[in-house]
Order: sequence, then structure tokens, then C-alpha cells
Amino acid sequence: MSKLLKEEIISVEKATEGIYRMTVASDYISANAEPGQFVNIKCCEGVQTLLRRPVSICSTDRAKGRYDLYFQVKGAGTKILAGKKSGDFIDILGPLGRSFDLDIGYRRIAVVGGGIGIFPLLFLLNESKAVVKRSYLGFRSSGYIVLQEEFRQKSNSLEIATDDGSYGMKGFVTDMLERDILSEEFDMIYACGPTPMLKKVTEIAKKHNVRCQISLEQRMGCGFGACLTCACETRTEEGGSQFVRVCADGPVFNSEDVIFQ
Amino acid sequence: MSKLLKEEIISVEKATEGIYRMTVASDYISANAEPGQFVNIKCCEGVQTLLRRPVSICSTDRAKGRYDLYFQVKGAGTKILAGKKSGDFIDILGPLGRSFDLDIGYRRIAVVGGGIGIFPLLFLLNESKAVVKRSYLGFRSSGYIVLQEEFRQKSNSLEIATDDGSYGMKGFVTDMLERDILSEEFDMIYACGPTPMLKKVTEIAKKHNVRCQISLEQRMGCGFGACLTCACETRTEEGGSQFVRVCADGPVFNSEDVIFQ
Amino acid sequence: MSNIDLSVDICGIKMKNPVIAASGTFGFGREHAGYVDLNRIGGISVKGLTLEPRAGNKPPRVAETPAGMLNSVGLQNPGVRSFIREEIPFLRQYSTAIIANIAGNTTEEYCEMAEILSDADIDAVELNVSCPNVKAGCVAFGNTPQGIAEITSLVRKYCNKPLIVKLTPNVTSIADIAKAAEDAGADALSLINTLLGMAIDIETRRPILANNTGGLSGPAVKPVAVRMVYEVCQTVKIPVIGMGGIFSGKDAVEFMLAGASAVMVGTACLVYPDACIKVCEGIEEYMRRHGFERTADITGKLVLNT
Amino acid sequence: MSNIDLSVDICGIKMKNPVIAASGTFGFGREHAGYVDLNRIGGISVKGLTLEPRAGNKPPRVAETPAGMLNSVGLQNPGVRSFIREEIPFLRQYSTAIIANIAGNTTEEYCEMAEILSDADIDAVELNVSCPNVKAGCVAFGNTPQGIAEITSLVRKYCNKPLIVKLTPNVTSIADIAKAAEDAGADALSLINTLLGMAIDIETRRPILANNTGGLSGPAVKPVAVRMVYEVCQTVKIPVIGMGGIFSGKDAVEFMLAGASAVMVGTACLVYPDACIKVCEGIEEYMRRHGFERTADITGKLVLNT
Ligand SMILES: Cc1cc2nc3c(=O)[nH]c(=O)nc-3n(C[C@H](O)[C@H](O)[C@H](O)COP(=O)(O)OP(=O)(O)OC[C@H]3O[C@@H](n4cnc5c(N)ncnc54)[C@H](O)[C@@H]3O)c2cc1C
Ligand SMILES: Cc1cc2nc3c(=O)[nH]c(=O)nc-3n(C[C@H](O)[C@H](O)[C@H](O)COP(=O)(O)OP(=O)(O)OC[C@H]3O[C@@H](n4cnc5c(N)ncnc54)[C@H](O)[C@@H]3O)c2cc1C
Ligand SMILES: Cc1cc2nc3c(=O)[nH]c(=O)nc-3n(C[C@H](O)[C@H](O)[C@H](O)COP(=O)(O)O)c2cc1C
Ligand SMILES: Cc1cc2nc3c(=O)[nH]c(=O)nc-3n(C[C@H](O)[C@H](O)[C@H](O)COP(=O)(O)O)c2cc1C
Ligand code: FES
Ligand code: FES
Repeated sequence: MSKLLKEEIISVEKATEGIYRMTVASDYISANAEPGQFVNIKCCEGVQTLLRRPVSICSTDRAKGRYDLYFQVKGAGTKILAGKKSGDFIDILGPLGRSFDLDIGYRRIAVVGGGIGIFPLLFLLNESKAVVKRSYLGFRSSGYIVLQEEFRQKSNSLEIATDDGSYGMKGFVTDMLERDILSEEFDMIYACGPTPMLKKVTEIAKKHNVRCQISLEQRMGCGFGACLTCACETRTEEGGSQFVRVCADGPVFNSEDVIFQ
Repeated sequence: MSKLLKEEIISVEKATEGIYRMTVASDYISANAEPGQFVNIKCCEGVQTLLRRPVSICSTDRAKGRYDLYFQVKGAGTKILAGKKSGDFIDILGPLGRSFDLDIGYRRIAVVGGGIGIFPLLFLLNESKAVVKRSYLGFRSSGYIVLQEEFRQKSNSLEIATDDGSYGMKGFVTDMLERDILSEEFDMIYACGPTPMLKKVTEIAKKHNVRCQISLEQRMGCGFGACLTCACETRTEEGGSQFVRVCADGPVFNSEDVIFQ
Repeated sequence: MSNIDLSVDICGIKMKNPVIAASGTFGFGREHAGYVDLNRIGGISVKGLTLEPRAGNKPPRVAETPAGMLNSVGLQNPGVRSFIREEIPFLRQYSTAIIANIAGNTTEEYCEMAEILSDADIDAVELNVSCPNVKAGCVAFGNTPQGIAEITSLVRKYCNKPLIVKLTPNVTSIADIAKAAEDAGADALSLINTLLGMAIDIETRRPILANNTGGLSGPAVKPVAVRMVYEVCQTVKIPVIGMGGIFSGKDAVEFMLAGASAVMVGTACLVYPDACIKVCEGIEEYMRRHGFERTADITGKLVLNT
Repeated sequence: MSNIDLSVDICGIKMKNPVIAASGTFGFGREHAGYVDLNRIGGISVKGLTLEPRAGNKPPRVAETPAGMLNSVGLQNPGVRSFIREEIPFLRQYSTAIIANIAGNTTEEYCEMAEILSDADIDAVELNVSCPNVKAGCVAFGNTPQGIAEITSLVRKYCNKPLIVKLTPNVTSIADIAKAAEDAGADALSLINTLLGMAIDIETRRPILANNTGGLSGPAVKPVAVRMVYEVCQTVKIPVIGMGGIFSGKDAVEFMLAGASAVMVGTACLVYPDACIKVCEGIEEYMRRHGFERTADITGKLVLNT
């Protein structure tokens, strides 16, 4: 169950160019959050940014009662967040949304992340009981790489692709997935990142008949299921289609259910 | 001439309940400002407060290239200002407006201030070459008194009235003026404060035929004379009336020119 | 100690306070129930209903604008019958007024819905004749005095519940439209619905909303909404429910002084799930500070400058 | 290095860039000249002129609202003759287009002003038929296609300068009004004027503005303005000048993509005396980044979502 909380910021630090880590104190969220869930933040009192901003939970420290968010500075909201200081309080709604399915039957998993989509996957790796965990991450170029060490530690292998080849493999992260999918015999693929990437991952998983969950982004009015603005088209059991809510019915979906525009 | 400036804040400190002093670094304003002038501040980037907020210049330190503002926290704009930190930059337009007439012929002067209207009068006392300077200040109650020491130092006498009698005389500051006006033979009365006070001072000055300048407040769109929103009704030479601009034709007016609503 | 009575009776809709959740921003109350006690809310205008279920528009359906938001949900809803079956029993667990907000493509659809709802356990029907986010029907009715008179008088025949007609602000004279609705039998009016707007992503050179245009709501529209509520209250005798950008008790009091008997809170419910409660507390605080005991003491008590 | 050409020719008004100071927010340029080089501004639409000098409304005349402001200046101005005598010589020192914004109480007044201005050294006349802050005349003309057609065709006869008709947003269908103005002989259209609004001081229980209502401008209105500019540009063939909440080059580009050939900057000029220059630089930066060379490359280049 999500709650409306005023939480204290422990620290805000630059992780890499344009990306910040915010550590927030919260017994409630650190105890209750599950991988794939997000929080919805009112970046300021007043109207400078009116709506909340959704940010995925990247890791939790239950013992210390805190959790980490990683966010990229994009517009007014994330700019305000990046300017917050230790000791400031922020207005947070969370944890929100449907989390990844971490069935213990999934013994061999792949996580496929692109850009700012990698953050919920770190939390997932932390919580997953799988035996083999392979991480495939894609970035625009070497300057955008974050959390490399953390992903390396939390998985059995980490491979990075960059669009411009400035680090790791040059090309798409999905190329690496495609290369390994036969040999690795994954029970489950988890993916989060830009839509073209998710579409490709979905195709690969389908072709090889591997279970796959993807986490989607959509512009949100409320983040908790009330306004129906965050629509995503999915297949119905009757073979038709319907709009469901990314914030409440997702953000994590079984890839086969999603109809990409 | 006023300029559009980005100036560094040296300090923001609480002066008394709800009132803050902000010291700002500025060679330009400290060198050019005259008593009665104000600055117009964009309290934040963006739309949380859209228009600038006018604040009187309370004192300047030309040697150090800095000046002081005193402001009361009233709404969103002044709340943001109160939260500023040393080292922050603010977007300031100034110095603006017509200043008090400090003719050296005015040898005996009275300053009459009410509430947040006292601030420009301190600057005036600093700059005036008068031989006798009497200060009469009025506040709601003792908790609102600020700058008492400064006014005492800069004038030959200081008397304070409070509405509730919790400090000094109980009653209106104008009662003290009325009491002294005959004996003191002022050459000029300078007043700034709430409209009823200014109206009363104007009447007293008129009755006793003493020169009087008053500084007015009005809601402002621009603060530099372009939008005509800050209207004040004044007498024309032909005996009619006209709307003039508080920001550019004032805020200081000869009291006899002003038509109170 | 407190003898402040916040209750209101708007054309027979009895509410414990004058704060109603605005249609489309509160779903059917289920989500908000996780954050606030629905018993403390005067009433809930549910998500706009249509005769048949509607899928709504393609996403993106929301764009933030300066102090406001555009939405183009397009009346996604499960249909009026499913509402009666699935949602009323849930809502009736709480003591809060239920207002069924309805929209149709044709006058027949409106009438059929009104008829169906006449047997349902609801407190009022709110006629949405001004949804800017659907192509056919709906919006057209609300744009002219003739249109609104026609739909109101027809629906009136089929509707045995108090009938609130919701007005669009996208018109030259909202007072004329209000008058037409009153004359045609509306029991109350609610306003404003959203202002039609557009936001463009200059990088892709496309409108942000998949639907291209959407309805503007939030604090940005408040001055327009207050003005319209004032104009309408000067023109009609039936009660008026005011809305548009209400985020605080102070905002609500502006509408009430302008003449509103109750208020609706929309966008604020998305940002703050507990917005209705906060607005209500703010009204009460204002009344206490000024020594008012009944909401009628503030409704319409604006004094014009001369 | 740069081969970006920002110049525009709007129905014969030649400007070095498409950024014009909006009427009422730039006076006659004197105050802003202390902060910026007026030579760098495409054009200046001067404070609204009337036949005889006008004192304007009582203060307060401005109220801040969420992301916007209300004003009720009420056309305070020295009259058209004084403008010609005192202000044109000052403005003509600079190389910037001079647009005379005029408002009248009667059609005769409009025509007389247009005639007087035909001999003046100005670049265009902008017909303000939509000022919400004066009681008589003016506003009434702009509210109906008939009204706008009548005033436009009459003034057209007396006006030998390019004639811009400025449209009010307080109407049901701005496209219909735009079409009527075009058919009646307008050379260009400018929009939007302010939205009618009200703000209430709940402590005094009076409207903040002495005039009770005022015109809403600033970022809050931008989505409405962009939508209206888009609608009008889909309807008429004459050039359109877009405005409403432009504070940055990005905002201006939204209007241009929606179809505007030039933009006006109003409220921003009050907050930032150098706003026109900043907006212009922002447009140029956008064009450079996207490889556009002429403003015509962006005007109307919006691609609708389907
Ligand atoms: C479920 C979910 C989880 C997310 N997790 C993260 C994360 O962990 N780290 C991170 O850096 N970003 C994350 N995002 C994206 C993040 O929400 C946006 O970058 C952010 O809202 C931009 O706000 P802004 O004010 O800085 O930008 P602006 O562009 O000024 O925002 C304007 C409006 O558009 C919306 N918007 C803009 N971009 C997006 C987007 N990509 N998705 C949804 N709404 C958007 C904003 O919420 C706001 O309403 C997530 C988005 C979703 C939906
Ligand atoms: C020439 C001049 C000099 C001033 N000098 C000082 C000073 O030295 N110290 C000080 O504390 N205050 C001073 N004031 C008053 C100060 O400008 C207001 O208190 C301030 O603008 C309130 O802004 P806010 O956002 O906190 O309040 P809000 O009430 O939220 O402001 C809303 C709007 O109303 C306007 N407004 C509200 N009160 C006033 C007011 N009294 N005068 C003009 N506009 C107002 C604001 O500027 C803003 O546009 C001065 C005003 C003027 C005109
Ligand atoms: C996401 C969203 C959906 C809406 N859906 C409806 C609707 O279905 N029916 C309706 O009458 N109004 C609908 N509205 C309009 C609101 O009920 C209200 O009239 C408007 O938002 C103005 O109030 P506000 O500024 O408080 O949001 C919707 C508004 C929003 C923001
Ligand atoms: C203080 C003020 C005075 C105005 N006076 C006039 C006027 O005299 N004539 C006119 O046509 N428009 C006038 N306007 C409207 C503006 O020209 C413009 O249409 C409107 O403000 C919207 O643009 P903005 O949001 O950029 O301010 C005035 C606006 C303001 C804020
Ligand atoms: S954002 Fe409101 S329902 Fe998802
Ligand atoms: S505030 Fe604009 S002219 Fe004075």
C-alpha cells in the first residue's frame, strides 16, 4: 500500500554528468517497496512544477531505513530535485505500481536496461533469488554510464553497449541479448528503457519463447490510478485491446500483453 | 539610471518576527541609490512568483559596495526571499523611482514611519544633512519593532508608538507628530507607511503649512514605468487630476499633490 | 467549542461539507480511499460515464503547462451500467454524496443514461455537455444557449434526480448559457470544465498530447473560473458549484464569495490525494477566523469595488 | 558563419526579426530603451491609443495570479495626436517597426484614428477590438463575426497602412471571428488579447482590482493561446502574429510551429525588460540547432498526431 509521506533527504549527489543520486530516509518505503515500483514526487510546493514526477526506486537499505533514487536532470522538476540539500524534506507518494515478478522458479535471468531505465533493475538484482543473473546495459556513450560497479557486483556478468562505441560494445544492448539468448536458456528477461529497446526485447523474447517483463514509462497525471492519463494499450483475453494504467496496472507488464504504438 | 543586475547575496538574517534583513553585494546600487528608491526583485526563476517584488533600499555601504533590504514575509515572494542563502544570486532591477528631496535648506526634519514603511527612512536619515532629525515610528506592538538602535543613532531623537501600547506610546505615530509640530518648526516631514497614516500626516503638514513628502505603495506590474498599473491619483496644475506612476513618478510624492482614494 | 456548520443542501443534495471531488480526477473513489477517509468528503462526482464502455484516447494524455495541465483522457470509462453494478456499492459504503457525471454522443444517449440512473442509488446527475476531448456530440451541446436548453430539457424529462448541468468556459457568454440551462430545468450548475488548449513539443514538432488538443485545468485557470462563477451567479437563481484551480481553502473561499454554494476540486486531487480534506479544513479555518458559522454566510458575499 | 535570416515581412511590415513587443507592456519604448537596444527588436506595438487622452481605471490595476497576471489599466494613454507628436519622433530614432494599437468607443472613433494615423510615420495599425478593461465599445466589436467584420471593413477604408486586427480569446469560436476579419480586409491578425478574469482578496471580500475584473496574461494562458493560433492559422490565409505567455524562444517557437509568422511578447517585457531580445536569441538558437535558415522554415511546421 502506498502512502503520502514527507521524507527527509539524507543526501543528493551527482553520480555522473546530468544524473544524481538521492538518498531518502523512510522506514515505510524501504520496508515495503518492491523492485519495479516507483515513487511520485512533488518537487516543490506551489506551481513551478505542478504535477508529481515519477522516479523508480533503485535500491533500499532496510536496516538503515533508507532508499536511493537515481534521476536524470531533464526539465524543471528534476532540476529542482538536483538542487535539494541534505535535511530538506520532500513530499513523496509511494511505493507505487506493480512490481516485477520475482518467482523463485526463475533461476536464470537476464536484465536488459537502457539509459535511465537501468535504475529499477538494480533493485531487482538485489532482490532476485535467481542463480544466474546476467546484466546487459546500454548507454548513449561512456560519459553516461552509471552504477557499473553495483551492477557488476549484483550479477554474474555485466556487459555494456554504447551507441557510439566509446565504451564496451558498439551498438544496441539488444544485440547482446540476441547473441546470448540461445546459450543462456533464461527463464525470465526483465527490461526497462526506451520504447524501441523494449519493443526489440519483446520480439526477441517472443521469438525464443522466453518469459519477459518490461517496465514502461508514460506521462502521468496522478501516479496512483485515479486519472487514467497514463494509458498503455494491452491485449485483452478476448483478443481485443484496451487501455490500462501504466501507474497502477504497470509500470511492469508481461511483454506479450503490450501493444506498442 | 536603473540596471538589470544579477547580484550576490551576502547574508539573509531574521531581524525580528517575520522580518528579514538581506545584504546584497552591488557596487552599482550602493553607489547610485538615493533614499526613497527601491529595487524590484524576481524572487525565483520561473512562475512560482511571476512578477517582481518591490523592496525599498534601507541602507547602503558605499565603501564595501553593498546595501541592505528589510522585508516582511507576506506571501510567496517574500517567503522565497527569506529562504535565500549567502552566496545565492538574485535578479534585481534598480535603483528605481524618485527619491526624497534632501535639499540642504531643510535643516529641521521629521521622519514618520509606520511598520514596513520605516525602511527607506533609515537610508534618508543617513544621507540627510539636516541639523535636527526627529524620528517617529509606529508599530503594531513591541514584537514588530525593528532597527530601533539604528534609528536612534541616526537621528537626534526617536519616539516609538505601538497600537497596543506594548512599547512606547500607545496610539498613533501621527499623534506624536501633531504634538511636536508647532514646537519643532520642521522644514520638512518625510513619511512612509500605511495609507491612513500618510493621509493623516498629509493633513497635519497641510494644516501647519509644513513641507511634506510621502512614499506610496501600490501593486506593480513592472516597477520601471512601462505598464501603467501602479497608478496613483495626483492633482494637475490646472486643478484637475491625473493618474501617475508610483514606480517612476514616485514612490515619493509631495504630499499636497496626492489625492487619496 | 466550534459551532461551525459546513453542511450544504444543493437542490436536495445533502452534503456534510461543500467540497466535492471533481469528475475525472477521483475515478470512482477507490484509489483515493487508500489515502483519505471518503466519509470526510462532501461528495464525489465520478469519472464521466457514457452509455457504453469507452476506451478513451491514445496516450500521451497529459501535458504539464505553466501552473496547469492539459488532459485528453477522452472519457475512458466502463459504461453507466457497469458503474451502477460495480462502483455504486463500493461508494455507498461511505457517507458521501454520489454524483454521476454523464456524457453522450447524442441526445438519446443522454436521455437513456438519465433514465437508467433514475433507478440507481445516486444523489445527483451531472450533465457533462462540454467535454473537449471527444470528437462527436457532447461538446457541441454546451456551446450555445439553444444547444444547452435542448439537452437540458430533454434529460430533465428522464431524470428523477437533482440535475446539475456542467458548463464549458470555451464560450463568449457563459451567463447566457447558464440562463438557458436554468430556464430549461437545471437544478444546479457546475463550472468550469476545462479550457481547450494545446502544448507543442518543439523538438518533435508535434503536439505533446496524442489527441493534439486537451483540456486545461489547474491554478492557471482560476481567475477565469472565478470570473465566470461570478457572472453566472449574477444571472441565475439556482445554486452554482464552482471549480477551476482550487488547491486550498483560500481558493475555495474565492469561489464561494463569488457566489458558489459548493466547490469541486479536480487537478489538486491528482497532486494531493488528500486535497478535498485540506480544502475543507481551509474553508473552516477561514470561517472560524472571520466568525462565520454557516457556509451561506460566505456564499455570494463579495462586495464589488465601485 | 551563421546564415540564419530572422527577418520577416508581414503584409508589408518589414522587420529584422519576428519578435514584437506587445501593446501595453512596452509603453512607447522609452522605459525599455534604458535596458535594451531597441534596434534589436523587430517591432513595437505601442500602448493602446484612443482618440482623446484617457486617464485609465482606478488602482489597484494589477493582480498576480498563478503563472499569470490580471491587469485593468483601462487604456490610459495621451491620445493619438500626442502619440504622433511626442512619441513617433522618439521611436523613429531606432530601426524597429512601429505599430499603432488603437481602440475606440465607436466605429467613428476607430475610423478617425485610422485616418489620422494614415499620415503618420508608422508601419502598421493594430486594431484592438477586444480590450476587456473599458466599459463602452471596444470589446463588443470583437465578440462576433458581424461585429469584427463591420469594424474591420470600415477602418480598412480609412487606413492606408497595413491593418492588423487583434482578436480576443473570450469567444466560442475564434476561427469564425478570424475568418470574418480576413474577409473584411484585415492584412494580418494578432492574438490573443487577454482572457477576462477576476481575483478576490478573501480578507477584504473584494476583488483585488479596483475595476473588479481584468485581463489575464502570462504563461498561464499559453496553452489556450497556442491552440487558438493553431485554429486561426488553419482557417485564414493572411499572416498571424501569435502571443500569450511567451517568455522564451522555446515558447515563441511553439507559436510559430502552430502557424504564427511573428510573435508578440507582453507580460515577459514587464518582468524582464530584455525579454524580446532573449526570445529572439532563443528562436535563433533553436533554428541553428535544427538547421533552419529562415523563419518561414518553422512557421506552420507543426505535424499533427494521428
Ligand atoms: C514509472 C516511471 C519511472 C521513472 N523512473 C525514473 C528514474 O528512476 N530516473 C529518471 O531519471 N527518470 C525516471 N522516469 C522519468 C522521469 O519521470 C522524468 O524524466 C521526469 O518526470 C521529468 O520531469 P522534469 O520536470 O525534469 O521534465 P519536464 O520535461 O519539464 O517534465 C514535464 C512533464 O512531462 C513529464 N515527463 C517528462 N518526461 C517523462 C518521462 N520520461 N516519463 C514520464 N513523464 C515524463 C513530467 O513528469 C512532467 O509532467 C520515470 C518515469 C516513469 C513513468
Ligand atoms: C515602492 C515599494 C517599496 C516597498 N518596500 C518594502 C520594504 O522595504 N519592505 C517590505 O517588507 N515591503 C516593502 N514593500 C511591500 C512589498 O513589495 C510587498 O510586501 C511584497 O511585494 C509582497 O510580496 P509577496 O509575494 O510576499 O506577497 P503576496 O501578497 O503573495 O503578493 C502578491 C502580489 O501582490 C503584490 N503586493 C502585495 N502586497 C503589496 C504591497 N504592500 N505593495 C505592493 N505590492 C504588493 C506583490 O508584489 C505581488 O504582485 C514595498 C512596496 C512598494 C510598492
Ligand atoms: C484528468 C481529468 C479528467 C477529467 N474528466 C472529466 C470528466 O470525465 N467529466 C467532466 O465533466 N469533467 C472532467 N474533467 C474536468 C474537471 O472535472 C474540472 O472541471 C476541471 O479539471 C477544472 O477543475 P480543476 O482546475 O480543479 O481541475 C477532468 C479533468 C481532468 C484534469
Ligand atoms: C499591463 C498590460 C496592458 C495591456 N494593454 C493593452 C493595450 O493597450 N492594447 C492591447 O491590444 N493589448 C494590451 N494588452 C494585452 C497584450 O498586448 C497581450 O495581448 C496579452 O498580454 C497577452 O500576451 P502576454 O501573455 O505575452 O502578456 C495589455 C497587457 C498587459 C499585461
Ligand atoms: S497517472 Fe493517473 S491513472 Fe496513472
Ligand atoms: S509598475 Fe509598471 S508602470 Fe509602474
